[in-house]
Amino acid sequence: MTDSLMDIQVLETPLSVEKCTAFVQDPAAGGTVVFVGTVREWTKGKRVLRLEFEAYKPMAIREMTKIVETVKERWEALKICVHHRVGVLEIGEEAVIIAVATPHRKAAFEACEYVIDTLKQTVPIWKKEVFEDGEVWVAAHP
Amino acid sequence: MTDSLMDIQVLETPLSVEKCTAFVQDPAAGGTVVFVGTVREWTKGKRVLRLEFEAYKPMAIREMTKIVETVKERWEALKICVHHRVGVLEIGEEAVIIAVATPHRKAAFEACEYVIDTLKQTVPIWKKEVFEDGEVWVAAHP
Amino acid sequence: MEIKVRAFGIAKDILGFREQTLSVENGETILEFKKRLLSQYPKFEDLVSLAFAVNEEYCSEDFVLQPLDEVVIIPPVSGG
Amino acid sequence: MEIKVRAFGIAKDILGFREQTLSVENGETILEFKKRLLSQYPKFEDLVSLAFAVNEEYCSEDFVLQPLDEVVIIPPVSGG
Repeated sequence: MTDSLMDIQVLETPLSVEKCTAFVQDPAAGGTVVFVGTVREWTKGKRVLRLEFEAYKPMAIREMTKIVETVKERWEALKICVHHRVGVLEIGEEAVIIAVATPHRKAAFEACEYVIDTLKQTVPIWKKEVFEDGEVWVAAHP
Repeated sequence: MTDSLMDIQVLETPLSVEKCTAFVQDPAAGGTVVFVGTVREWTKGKRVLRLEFEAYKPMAIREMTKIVETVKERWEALKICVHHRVGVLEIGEEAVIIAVATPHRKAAFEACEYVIDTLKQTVPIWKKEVFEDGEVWVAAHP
Repeated sequence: MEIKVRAFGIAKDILGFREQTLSVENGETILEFKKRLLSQYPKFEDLVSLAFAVNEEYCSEDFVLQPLDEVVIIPPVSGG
Repeated sequence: MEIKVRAFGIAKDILGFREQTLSVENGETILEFKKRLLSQYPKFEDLVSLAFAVNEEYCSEDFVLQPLDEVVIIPPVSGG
């Protein structure tokens, strides 16, 4: 889902902070907030070798678009970019980048945090942590 | 002021979101939040031609270091980068980039917002807006 | 009637398939479908949540399935 | 005694200099220095705030100036 004001993608290739930030640049923007979610090496004391993400892609794009529409209305965001990676990710690689530009900075912080919080709750994407001795679908079990 | 955990600079050259984000990457980071402050084209209905920033550089670095030390303690930030540009800036150029990496994302949002809010209050840097018909030192007068 | 079932994440591992055509009762609701799924694959009981989507939208438990609907089984999401 | 005065931003415009050596009373405080500044350059009254730094640190109004101190005049900051 991409137009001149929003760029929402699920990608199999490495993400770029530069690209996402550049997309949301706007002469009316006073603040841009970017969230970068990377693959952590340790989770609950166990070493993660790599992560595997899968997405129900068309619905993921739809759900992300809903979030972005809410943000545009509620925080008067000028431009928003959400890029989520899928496939196998190594430690330190970017899994998600969210960039939001608003006329005033407070709104950009709130809006960007809303996007990542809501994305984690509603967007059909799944993450499997691969350890030396097994693998776990994150958040599946209590 | 630069060591392996913080990178604080006042620069006369263009800033790089990529560099600031790369600096704070850490295998223990679960979330990185980046604030980018750009030069806005319009302020109170008037068109801005360009901005001029000047800094009392050694003290600016000192004050930014204090802010960063607070952030490291209060939010257990892993790595922090603050780059502030000085000199003449055109519309859309980055004036400041702040990147904060923390183990959990909520802290990164709070810490990054704290840095920009406090920087705007305490760091001796001054911004002059240049219009077609004059110029104004921002925030100088009530 | 027949419906198409797709599964992602741990749901795919529990079912042992990613995509399959299944026979269900005419006019079966999502709730009835879910109950049958849980009794046939008790491991679904252990999950934090279990949602369903039809036509790329989450659907409520009283949603009535139509022939050839594609039902997507959505275990707890964990993107980001 | 002599002190060095540096000014930035609008303070520099009001004073008409960026850096100058000035004579002040021995043992003058920042408050006394500030009062003299305000009476000599009334435009400082119009500013939202006026702070002073010595040795790269903000200093309070009861700070006692020493010979050769560098006093930096800090009008309202507007970085970011």
